Amino acid sequence: MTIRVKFFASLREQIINPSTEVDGSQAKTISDVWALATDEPMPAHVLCSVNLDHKDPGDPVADGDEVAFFPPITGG
Amino acid sequence: MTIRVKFFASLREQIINPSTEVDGSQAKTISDVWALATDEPMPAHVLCSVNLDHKDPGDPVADGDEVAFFPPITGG
Amino acid sequence: MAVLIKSETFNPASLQAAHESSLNTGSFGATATFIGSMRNVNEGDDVIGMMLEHYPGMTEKELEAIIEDARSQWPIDDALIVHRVGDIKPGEPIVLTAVWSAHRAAAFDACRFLMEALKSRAPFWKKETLKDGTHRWVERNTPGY
Amino acid sequence: MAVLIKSETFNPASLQAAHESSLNTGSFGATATFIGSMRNVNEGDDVIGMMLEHYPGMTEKELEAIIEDARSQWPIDDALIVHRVGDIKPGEPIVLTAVWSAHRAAAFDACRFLMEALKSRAPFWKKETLKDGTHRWVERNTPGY
Repeated sequence: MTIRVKFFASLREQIINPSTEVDGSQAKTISDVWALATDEPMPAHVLCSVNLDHKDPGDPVADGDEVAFFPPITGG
Repeated sequence: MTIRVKFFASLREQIINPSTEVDGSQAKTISDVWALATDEPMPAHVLCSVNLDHKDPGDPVADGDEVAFFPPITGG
Repeated sequence: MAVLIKSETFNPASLQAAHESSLNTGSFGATATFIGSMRNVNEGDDVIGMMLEHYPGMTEKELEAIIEDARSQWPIDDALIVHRVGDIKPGEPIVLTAVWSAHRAAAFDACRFLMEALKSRAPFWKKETLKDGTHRWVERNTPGY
Repeated sequence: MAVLIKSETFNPASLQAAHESSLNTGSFGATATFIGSMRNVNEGDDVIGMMLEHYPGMTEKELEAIIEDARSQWPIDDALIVHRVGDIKPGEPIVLTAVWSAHRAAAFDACRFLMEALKSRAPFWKKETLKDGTHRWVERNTPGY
């Protein structure tokens, strides 16, 4: 099984060649997913979600999850 | 010269045969106008205006003014 | 800035759009609007009609003063107040307040201020007709905050 | 209760009227509405276009959760959120929030809550195109209160 990884908005443009999938057995937290998917440190103020719910970087992940990283929200 | 007197809404229906004009030389305040125009005591919570501006019962009046009495406002 | 007193039913969206057509598209980012309409129930009783009395002359003067008060407190681009008078039926609009501004905080604040100020200062009075044919003057407003 | 994501420009008044047509006339007395539209100036620069990116799936989920949060806090009859995505031009609407309620306090409070919650929770991002052809991501919201 794998964890799907998505990046949005400015983060999608900034992160160079991120993985869109990581090995679920190697990731315990959202931060682990970031480290597996990119070669860069996680910037301050990055927001994250697991399976479409807002989460914190230290929150756990599981095989099959969809994890997303994005900058502060600016809609409305 | 005279002071014109108007009553609105429930007050217009309650006051029996009010005068629509009073002698301006006999009225110094809005309360005086009420006393000259009706035979009834002024109810609590009555609002009043002089020349379309909100005023208090103790405020002065002058010949030629238009004085109005009305219940609490319920528009909107 | 405009104040309209309507003796016939009105379409809030149409009046809002007509007013907005005089503004520069792209100059404002926020439009806050409130519509008060006649409910068919009040204080637990079925209401079948309403008569809105007002004090012509003072009404317009107070509404214009309320808009000026809003302009002095918030950076607003424009404002519109429309108020119905005369005999109205359940579901019909009673009042429209609309505010255009660069940003949303001023639009929300000023739109709500217009409503609250109108309900305490503008000389309008409501008389309801109940289902059994009796009439009664509305004696108080519901709280605004 | 409804959430709509629009990839083409929309008419806020038409969508509001269409939604309202499903409600019982006379059952509500207060309708509070907010429209956010694209300004042609931001942070002192002329802006000629904007791209609104979102996170499909999460967007709808968050907007529906925001409406449920409003329903749990205020006695509202109905609520509508419409949000634009894709390429938009100055003057076009970005967002509509509308709340119908018996009384005005709940309508105002809930309408503003929808906007503030949306701006902090719903995954939308704006990228501006400036007059000189350069692009930039909007990095912060204006204050809501």
